[in-house]
Amino acid sequence: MNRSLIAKICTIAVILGIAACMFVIGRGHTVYFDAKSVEYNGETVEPGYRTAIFVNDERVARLSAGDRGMATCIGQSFKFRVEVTPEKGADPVPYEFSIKLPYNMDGIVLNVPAMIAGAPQDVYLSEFVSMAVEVSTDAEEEIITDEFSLGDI
Amino acid sequence: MSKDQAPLLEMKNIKKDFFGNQVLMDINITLHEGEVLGLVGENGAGKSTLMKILFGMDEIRDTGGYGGDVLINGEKVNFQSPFDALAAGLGMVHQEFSLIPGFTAAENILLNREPTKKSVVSEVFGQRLNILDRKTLTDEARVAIDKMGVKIDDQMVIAEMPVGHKQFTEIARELSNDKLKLLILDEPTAVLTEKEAVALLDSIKGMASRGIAVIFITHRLQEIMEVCNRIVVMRDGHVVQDVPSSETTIPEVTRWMVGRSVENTASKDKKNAPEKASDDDIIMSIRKLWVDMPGETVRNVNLDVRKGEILGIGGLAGQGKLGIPNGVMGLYEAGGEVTFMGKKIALNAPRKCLDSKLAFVSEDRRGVGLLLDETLGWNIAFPAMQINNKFLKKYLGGLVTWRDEQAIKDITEYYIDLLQIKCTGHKQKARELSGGNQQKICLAKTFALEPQFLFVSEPTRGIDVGAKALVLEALRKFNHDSGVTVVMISSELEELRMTCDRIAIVSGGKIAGILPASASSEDFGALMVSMVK
Amino acid sequence: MEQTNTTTFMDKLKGWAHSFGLPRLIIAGFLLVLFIAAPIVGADFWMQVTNTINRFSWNAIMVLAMVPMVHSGCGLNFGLPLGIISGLLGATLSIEFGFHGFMSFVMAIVIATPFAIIFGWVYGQLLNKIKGGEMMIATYVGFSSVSFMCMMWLLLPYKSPNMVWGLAGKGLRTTISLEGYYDKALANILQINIGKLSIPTGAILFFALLAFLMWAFLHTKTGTAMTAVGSNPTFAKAAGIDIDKTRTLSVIISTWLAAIGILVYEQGFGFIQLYMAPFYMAMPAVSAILIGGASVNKASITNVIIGTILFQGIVTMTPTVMNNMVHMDMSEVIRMIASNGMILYALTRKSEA
Amino acid sequence: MKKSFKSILLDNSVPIMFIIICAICIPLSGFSPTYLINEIITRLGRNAFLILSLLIPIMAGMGLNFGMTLGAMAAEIALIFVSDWQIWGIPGVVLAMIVSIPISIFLGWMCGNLLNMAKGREMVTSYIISYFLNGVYQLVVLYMMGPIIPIKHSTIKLPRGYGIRNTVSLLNMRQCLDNAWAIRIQGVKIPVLTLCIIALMCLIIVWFRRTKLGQDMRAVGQDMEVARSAGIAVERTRIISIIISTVLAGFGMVIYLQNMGNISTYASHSQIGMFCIAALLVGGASVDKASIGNVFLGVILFHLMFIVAPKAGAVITGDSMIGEYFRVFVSYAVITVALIMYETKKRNQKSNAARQLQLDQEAEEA
Repeated sequence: MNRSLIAKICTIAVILGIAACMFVIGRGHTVYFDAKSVEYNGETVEPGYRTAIFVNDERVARLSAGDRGMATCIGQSFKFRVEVTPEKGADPVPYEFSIKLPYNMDGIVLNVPAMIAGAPQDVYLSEFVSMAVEVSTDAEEEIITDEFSLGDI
Repeated sequence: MSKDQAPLLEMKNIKKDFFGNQVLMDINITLHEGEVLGLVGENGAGKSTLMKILFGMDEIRDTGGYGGDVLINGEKVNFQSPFDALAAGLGMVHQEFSLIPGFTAAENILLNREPTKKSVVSEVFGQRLNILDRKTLTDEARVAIDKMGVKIDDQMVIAEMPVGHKQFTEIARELSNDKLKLLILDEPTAVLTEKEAVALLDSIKGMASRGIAVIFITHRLQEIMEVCNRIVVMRDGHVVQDVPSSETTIPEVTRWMVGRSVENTASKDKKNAPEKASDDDIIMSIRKLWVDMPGETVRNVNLDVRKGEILGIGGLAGQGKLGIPNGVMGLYEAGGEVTFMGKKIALNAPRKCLDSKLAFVSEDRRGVGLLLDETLGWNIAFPAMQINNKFLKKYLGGLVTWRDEQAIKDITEYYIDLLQIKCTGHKQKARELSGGNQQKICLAKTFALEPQFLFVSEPTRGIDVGAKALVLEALRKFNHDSGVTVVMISSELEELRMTCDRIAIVSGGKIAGILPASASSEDFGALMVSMVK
Repeated sequence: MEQTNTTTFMDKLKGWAHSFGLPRLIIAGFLLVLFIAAPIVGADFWMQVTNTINRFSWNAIMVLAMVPMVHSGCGLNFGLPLGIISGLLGATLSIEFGFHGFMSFVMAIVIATPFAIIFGWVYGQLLNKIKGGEMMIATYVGFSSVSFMCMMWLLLPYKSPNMVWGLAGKGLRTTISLEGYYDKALANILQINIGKLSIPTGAILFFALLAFLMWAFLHTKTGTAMTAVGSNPTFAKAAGIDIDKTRTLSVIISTWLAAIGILVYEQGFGFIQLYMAPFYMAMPAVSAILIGGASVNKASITNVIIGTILFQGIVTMTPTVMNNMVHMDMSEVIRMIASNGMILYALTRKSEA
Repeated sequence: MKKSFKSILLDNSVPIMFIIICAICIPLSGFSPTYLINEIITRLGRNAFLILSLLIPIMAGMGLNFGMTLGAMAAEIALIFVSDWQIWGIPGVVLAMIVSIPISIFLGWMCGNLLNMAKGREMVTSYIISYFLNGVYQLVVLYMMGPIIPIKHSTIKLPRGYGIRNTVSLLNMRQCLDNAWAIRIQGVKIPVLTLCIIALMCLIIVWFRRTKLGQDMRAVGQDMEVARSAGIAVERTRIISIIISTVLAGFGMVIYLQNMGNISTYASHSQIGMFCIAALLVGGASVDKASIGNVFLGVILFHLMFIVAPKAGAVITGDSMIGEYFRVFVSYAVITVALIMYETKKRNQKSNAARQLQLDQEAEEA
């Protein structure tokens, strides 16, 4: 085997390696936060009066009880901070979470009260199933193969 | 140069035929290191075929290879491509430049042999992604230029160079090959000014003194005499002479070049015949004609053609004999004055010439002479239809002019019979005919025009012997029976001497002289090389 | 014995296929399959035939417009939109001047003619300056002129309420209905109806007339010269033909035919389409003539007729047959691949370099 | 040799014309300088890479590569996959580029082979190839994606179950390159990373010109026969140049689409070749000569015209469509003019030889 062939194989391997790496670190997830009551260990865990979710120090959702918020995450390790205001006017209580998201789920629902209560993953995490799949009611889309579009470039 | 070791190049009993047409026979040439060999001969003598054999050109192999042996340093070689020859230390400078116009001299000298530096990327994607080492490139080019001994600017772009420098760049390219042992120069001085030519000759001497053998092909015998150790004269595929240059003279070489045993057959009947015409009856006079025909440039030609004669125009290839008819007939850009039967003929306007009853059979049969994809009928009738309104039917009081297929068929069949054209009928496509028959179609086409004056350019080029005689006979007959003045241009002197009354020789784009057909070969030969440019 | 027979037959078939060209064979075969498949999958066969004939009558003249320029060696006229614009000017001006019915069609032709001659002449002069690069530049001349006219349709002071935007009161609409003008002006002449089959005799006769005139022209002295120019320009020059003039003439004829072609198309279609509509009209015409057996430098009336029938046959048949068969309308894609593939095939054939 | 003022003017007539058009239109349009600069920089980041992909075939003498559309198609297919795989952000962009490489190489190889069969009319052939492959692309994307090529997400699939929707959203990688390291100077957003990638590409092109392959390409571009006789593999070199161009066009298209934030599945690529070529020509390039400078000047002038023309047209004529049509017209007209100038230049060079001969003879007589 000559050098150049080895070099070529190495290059292709490196590129494939990068691609594989991208698959892992670039996998996007949509994370939904539920501030809903949940049954855990026979008890009902109630959400606080108001739950604020922070990802990268940016508030992505401010949820009243029963609300659902949303954030996106690239990669599988997801860190976020929750500030729960138990009663109206009370001081918020901060919690930090760092979880591993399952790779094959596009949409993930996290139940915040359950997480705060320290429930295991199968309790607080569930897959989000898009309703659009079943309700594909939108009319047959017309395919525009317009060849002289004046669109923006 | 010690003679006891094997000679650098030895060609033994080289034979070559193109489809049964023997072009080289028993060629034996030896060449030693540092020797300069002058190779002379008329066009078609076989010089270039010989060189092609030496270089292993595809053309030779595609046409059935060659006979005999080529030995280099005593070892038999058979190059599969010019690159093999190059690797073995052979170099050749062709007549046509093979240079990239937008590159500098240095870049051209080392074209595709550029020194490069390795890089990481080239490990992966191959050698071609090596970076050019411009400094080494320039240095190596300079070395090659120095070897040549002629000063040219290595950083100058080819497109901006005078032609002479382009030629030197070509030579330097061959010299940059370190293994170079044998350099072949094909008419290198053709494009050089006098001063440059002298410089080149000096450089050849310099190369020889460094042990490089040179084969020098040229029509300028003076130069041959000056630099060559030996002279090889070729004629009709044979080596007729191989002598040291010190033992011969220019007139002798000229005689060897053109001299043929056919001296007596030449215009047997013409010798006794009285001159058909005299200078009192000039049908066409050409003054100060220049023609920009690539490779056949005409410069300042003055020529008078007598009424009713057959005038031959001869000369070596590339000297401009073909430019004269092409210029007069408006196919290439021309300037000057042409008077025909007392009237001036507009140049660069083919229609005007044809309307004045001039006609032209082009040397470029396939390119200019024929509609290859049309029928023979079309080919023969077309010019006459367009110029003389023949083969047309008129309808609606002349408003509609309709092609008369019947008349076209008749005329075509008439000429097929007359010129014994071998074909399947008047509907055959011109492309399908053989060269000789195509040539006859070209003649028929012009005959149908009923001209008073006919230019015929290279009428026998590339056709077999039988057809040759027929074509020449047809021309003579046409001249004799219809009283048409014919100017025939040909590279084959013998053919001119057999057919023509007078022969003008073109050299260096100019008329070098006009001789009767009965003049001796040496006289013609001397004229041919007199002003070679 | 039988063996030899079959081989010779096969050889013959091969030779014939070779001269006919493989892509052409595929397209013809495809159309044949469509025709056979049509009744099987439940498409109305005579309806399909009627459609094909109709579309033939709309498009044939634009395909015919390719012939003169191919003959004079200018290559395929990708600049067809220029002629179409002359036709559109004729059409809109005829309506603007208040002509109705069949008269509006005649006047459209009359008005379009001077435009076609002027545009064709200018275009011809341009093509003479750029011999060798005709096709690419023709394409872009077509595009530029169409986009230029887009501005003009908005700016020119057209007034006819049938043509301008209702609200603004100026600027031409993108589609103008020809009802009351020359809708089916030719098609209705001598129309034959046999059951479901209907033949627009008038339009076909009109094409036949133009095709005959074209055929006749190619048999005249000038027409012969044009063919010679295309076949070997140097030969023609040596025979005293003014090449530039001949080429210009061919361009003018081609442009004029394109103008007439679009008018005939409109009378069949029933609408005038403005703005970007002429943009890609050259492509179908170019590929139609190539499918018919023409090459970059050879074309005949037969090529036009065969090509238009094959091309339009495919365009009309594929959607219905495909839809009935697999419930998938792939016609647009097939048309695109077939027509552009045909042009590509013609461009890359070595013999035509 | 010093060029006369007139010849400089003539050589640069297209950029000068555009400067004049822009100079007239900018005040009429009434856009603020900040807005214009912002737009120009956005478009520079968006388009420059695509236009750079045109340079190499020009170097190899194959003219304007209308076949760059093939690269754009490859990129779109790659992006459709990546968005179906839900790979977001910069990793998505990188992955899309990697996925586009094999598709681009295959298409480029095919295109190069076809162009070798049509020497002397590369441009019109590459132009038709782009149409032909647009048909094939639609066949693949409209009919084969879904049943044959697995596409999971219904958000990009047509409701009928096969084929891709008209628009594929790239919301999750929208401007991810542009926003990384982006800085704002007085309200002007500068997409530093994108510009760095473009600068890197320019360096690579400069480097490439200095390689043996680059030198070979220039040689092939100027005289195929000479190059062949010197032992350069002409056909192979030409194919390589088209492959490189296609791959680069694919990368460029990924950059372009991440900035746009969505793919118009059936329209994005169709006009991209034309606009890129027009921009390059506006920058003063010609069919046989183009530099990196031409690319940047071209992007700036062409897009400046593109931004201001509709508004200016509306101000002049009172109809906003006029400006829209005007800019389309100008794009086509620029290409037309450039092609005409190229062809006439070729012919002029031939007739100059005759002039010289006449002068020589006159000189000789004098």
